[in-house]
Amino acid sequence: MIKYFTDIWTSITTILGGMGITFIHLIRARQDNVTLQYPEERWPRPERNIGFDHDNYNVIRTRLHVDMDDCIGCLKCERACPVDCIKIVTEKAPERGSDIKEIKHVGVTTNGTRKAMVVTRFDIDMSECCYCNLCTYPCPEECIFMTGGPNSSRHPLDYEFSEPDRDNLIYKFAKSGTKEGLDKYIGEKSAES
Amino acid sequence: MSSGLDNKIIELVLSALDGNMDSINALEDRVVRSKAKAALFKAKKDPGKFRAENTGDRSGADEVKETVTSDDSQKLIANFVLKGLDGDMDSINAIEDRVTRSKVKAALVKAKKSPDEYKKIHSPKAVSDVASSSSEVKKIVHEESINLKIKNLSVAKFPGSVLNENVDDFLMINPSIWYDFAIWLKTDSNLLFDSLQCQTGFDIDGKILEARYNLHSMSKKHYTEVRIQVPIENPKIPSVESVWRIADWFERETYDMFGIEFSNHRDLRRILLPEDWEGWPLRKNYEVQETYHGIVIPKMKEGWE
Amino acid sequence: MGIIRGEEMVLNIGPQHPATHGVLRLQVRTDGEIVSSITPYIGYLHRCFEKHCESVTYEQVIPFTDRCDYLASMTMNFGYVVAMEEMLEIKVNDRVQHIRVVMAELQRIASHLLGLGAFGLDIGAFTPFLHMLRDRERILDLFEMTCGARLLYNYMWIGGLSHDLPVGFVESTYKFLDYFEPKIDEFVNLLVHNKIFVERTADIGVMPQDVAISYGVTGPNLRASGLKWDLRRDDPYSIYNKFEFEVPVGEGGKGSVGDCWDRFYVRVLEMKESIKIVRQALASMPKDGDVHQSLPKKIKPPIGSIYKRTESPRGDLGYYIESDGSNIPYRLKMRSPAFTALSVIDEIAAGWLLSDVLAILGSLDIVLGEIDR
Amino acid sequence: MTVDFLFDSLVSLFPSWENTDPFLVISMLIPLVATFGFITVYALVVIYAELKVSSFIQDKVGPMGQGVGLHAGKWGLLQPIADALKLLSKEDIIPSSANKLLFILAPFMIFVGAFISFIALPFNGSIIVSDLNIGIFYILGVGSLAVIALILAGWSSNNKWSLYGGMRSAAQIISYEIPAGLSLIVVIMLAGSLNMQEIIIYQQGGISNWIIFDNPFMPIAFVVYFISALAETNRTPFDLPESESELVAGFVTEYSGMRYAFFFLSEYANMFVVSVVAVTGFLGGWQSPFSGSLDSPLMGVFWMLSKTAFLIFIMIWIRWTVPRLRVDQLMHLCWKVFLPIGLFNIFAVAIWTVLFG
Repeated sequence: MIKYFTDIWTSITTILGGMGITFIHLIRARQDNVTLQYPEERWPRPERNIGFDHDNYNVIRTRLHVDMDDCIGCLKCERACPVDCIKIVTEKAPERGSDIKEIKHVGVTTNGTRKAMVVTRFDIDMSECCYCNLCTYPCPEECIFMTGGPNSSRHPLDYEFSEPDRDNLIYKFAKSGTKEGLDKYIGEKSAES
Repeated sequence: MSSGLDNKIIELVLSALDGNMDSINALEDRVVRSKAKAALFKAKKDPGKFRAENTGDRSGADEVKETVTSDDSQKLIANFVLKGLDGDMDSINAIEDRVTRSKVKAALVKAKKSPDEYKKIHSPKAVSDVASSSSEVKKIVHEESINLKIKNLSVAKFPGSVLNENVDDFLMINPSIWYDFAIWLKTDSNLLFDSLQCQTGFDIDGKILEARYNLHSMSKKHYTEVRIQVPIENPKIPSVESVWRIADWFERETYDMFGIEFSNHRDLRRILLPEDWEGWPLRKNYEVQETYHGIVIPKMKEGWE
Repeated sequence: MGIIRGEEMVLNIGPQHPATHGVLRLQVRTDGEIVSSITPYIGYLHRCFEKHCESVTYEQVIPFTDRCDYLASMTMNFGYVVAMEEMLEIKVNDRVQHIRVVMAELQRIASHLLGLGAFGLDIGAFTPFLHMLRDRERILDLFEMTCGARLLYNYMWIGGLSHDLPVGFVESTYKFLDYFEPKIDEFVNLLVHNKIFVERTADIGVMPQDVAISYGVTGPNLRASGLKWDLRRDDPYSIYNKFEFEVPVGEGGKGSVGDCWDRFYVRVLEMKESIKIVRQALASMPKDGDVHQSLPKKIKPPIGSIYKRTESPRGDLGYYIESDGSNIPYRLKMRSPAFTALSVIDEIAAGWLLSDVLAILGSLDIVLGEIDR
Repeated sequence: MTVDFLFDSLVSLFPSWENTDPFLVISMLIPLVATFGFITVYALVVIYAELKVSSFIQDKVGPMGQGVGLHAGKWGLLQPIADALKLLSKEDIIPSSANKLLFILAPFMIFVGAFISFIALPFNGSIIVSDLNIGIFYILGVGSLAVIALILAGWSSNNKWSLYGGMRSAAQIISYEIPAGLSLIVVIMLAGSLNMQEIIIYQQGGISNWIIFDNPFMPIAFVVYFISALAETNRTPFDLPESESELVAGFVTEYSGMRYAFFFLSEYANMFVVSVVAVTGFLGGWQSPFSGSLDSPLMGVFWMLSKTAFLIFIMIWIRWTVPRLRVDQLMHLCWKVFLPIGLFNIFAVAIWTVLFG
């Protein structure tokens, strides 16, 4: 019998206690609010300061981007990818380290490496990418990276990249017509000599 | 044993099957009552099976007897081997039972490799030593590794069960005695492996399938690994699902992935893959099906290669 | 008075059901509201983790471990790298170890937060769930700050970490812990002692200790059954032996030992212990030390196998790795704690009402990604 | 504003008309249309309140509009309208194996049950569709119509979850009628009438004359009635029939679009009905809490609506705080807690009235 009434008593007190807590939240809604009005307010970038100049230092995982002018075609990123979403095809450059204006090929990277390869195909299937960041570490030229992050002045934070067609999610970074242009260039060269 | 129910509930259910529902309804404890009722529902589907299973459970003494007799025959063999080692081959040849005779001879060949050790283990005197001075044994056992301890202990009960010489990392067990060995591992007061941590299969170069059991004792805090090899053509291993209940799902998974058949498993179905999946995916020679239910499985995505 | 027996009905809870925490199908036989047997059907989320691992290199396995238990990716990474480091005999420096412990414990809090919140949701309390998610977001912010990802981190590497801690991480973590500790008490007052919640969980789905051990149930579920078994204490890996913490066990505070309420409350207490560990680890963390110092150039473990267990938020997470000397695992088996936890459901939930089955399922805190792998 | 009043005024306006049947129809239609409009507007308001209160409790701000687009209007005021439009324009699906007739019938029946309860609700001294002399009894009676509709919905969907929901709700609503009725019997004993207006008039004279403060047992009766009312309207913690984490959506699992909207609407309408009954029976109805002041007819409407709104707010508040009960605990609460308390209350109030009344 005593248990009967203590049960009723604990029911009332605990439920009222819970209602008190929710009421505090109710009246403090303005201060406690944690949500954002999404299309107007974007999720802020986390404050990450690693303590040195970090123009290329990237931790934010949004979509992959490749600086083709710096890519030397070493295939390290392709090998690092656990889901095989990167596909690179390279051709031997006729002359190591020299620009080929016809196909907008830049011979020397910003790090000063002279390129021996011309990348004719650099496709990344973003629909398969698992955002593991593994491809960005082995890159000797730091030319493949995730956009956003500390260098977002160059590449703004973007996590909305929906596409109406799946094929649009295969990003083709190699400059269009590189293969044909290169063949033509080599043909002309051999014709000259 | 089989359904893991309390004896009390089993008794209640058995009495209820005979028509005595009052004993269940009179139960005070709500938990037990509902459990008993649930068990009754299950049991009523096939009362005969339930009775057989659970009354068999209580008469488990019979099984023990059987193992004792086999133990006796092993002792007999050991006796003969000892005689043989001393040069008395006649007594072995005089054994009438052909099976025993061949067993003795096989054991003798093995024993001749290291006759001293065999004598040490199997001479009646040594056995009694182990039994009498258990505290001393414990001290020794503490120094040696748990695998070695299991091996040494098992020789008396299951001679020839541990197949590998070097037991630093694991114990290779003879599949035919695995079920009894598992019960012994779980119940022996020196071992008490009450928890099966992990069970998995291996495909060794497409010829041998191996099941590995990682055992752990929650009370003794020691750990061992047991391996069992079977040929890939006829992969059959006794199920230990009734020893460690989790082996139920682990063995189903191993069956699912490797096709190792666990005999006496009550419900050996595929667990992760659909029932009608073809092949055993984690075998090294597995090839992906061409179609599944008429859907062609793409090897490479379109527009990629 | 006999039982009124109706016709037995087969009910499929799932694969699409709000309370199954993923895609799980429970085939339930019911008589009215009373459930007489439960048959779980799993595999709807099977992604061939183990088969995948046989075709990728050792370091490429890590992103796949993330995706197994997507609510506790850090501890998934942790278990794998600890196993691999033991195999390769790599010693990592103290700073890496401390950072790993901090991350793993923060992840444990985050995982328990979601587990507790979702359990509340199964019982019908919606508000605690969102409060839990709100606090979990702050932990995810800390992770995003560290490694850029919010859910699937690929943060711990064999022999190191992908990034060092950013400037200000330690302060932010302290700030979070100070903020979070009172929130646990608020949560306890809001839900844990609520009479309706107690009625729904106390004495429900009691898991006796021997059943739990026999079914290989580990982690908080086993501890709730009264066994003090925590790999961080009993088989310390990494540097857990440096820290002082309690291993909370179920004491049957509102009912009997090993009921749903105990499983729930053990997790609440574990969050407090995790906070303690994080504080100690942050305080004793060495300032210098390169997180990439001991990254091996080539990962080719010697021929052999290893079975290494670590304590994930859901229990003993074991990796069985067999190496044939190449840079690709010959076989990699993950022993997932939720797999064993789910297998016990028929044993402890049969005989209860339909609502209780879902409460028990919630209390086991399963993650289907890890069960199906 | 009763039907009789309308009819009389129409007759007196057109005294030359011999046949008064059209007047009767018109005088019945006008209040019905007005009631329907009121329910719709009220539902939109309560849906908005529910969204906002739940959001605030959960540290969110709920539907908001800001910036250029004003997505849901200022403070999200347009959100319920958008919800309503969405429900109305959704595809209407009838499962192929459902019992079509009953499936279509159920949402209308449940709405009719809630709708005809509005006939006896007093908004002030004169605004009442029909001042029935058995008003409170009538509301309890037609409130039970919902049970039939819920069983129909659950059974005709041909879905196991729906069936569970239907059976649970039937058991629940029928059971909780009893403690609710017992609590109201105490009120009727004090007021000596079943007429809603007379019960309100009995409480004339300020807050101290309200029935809830009449004697020490009345607060208990009020709480019992209020919780039973929660159960009757299938609100958390008694939302077992439609508990989303157990029964997916219970009896409304198979309903979509317009038909679902009817269930939704009638749930909120029922909330209003039970709140008005609680206000009438315990909180002085449309009477001002301050004796003699602020009691014009218009203020009567205000007092009625604000008191009702307060109770509805408490319902929402409870919903977002507590978990859900289990079905046997629900019955335990009804038959082993509320029923004894209700009976004891009748006894105690009777003695109290004899001794001190």
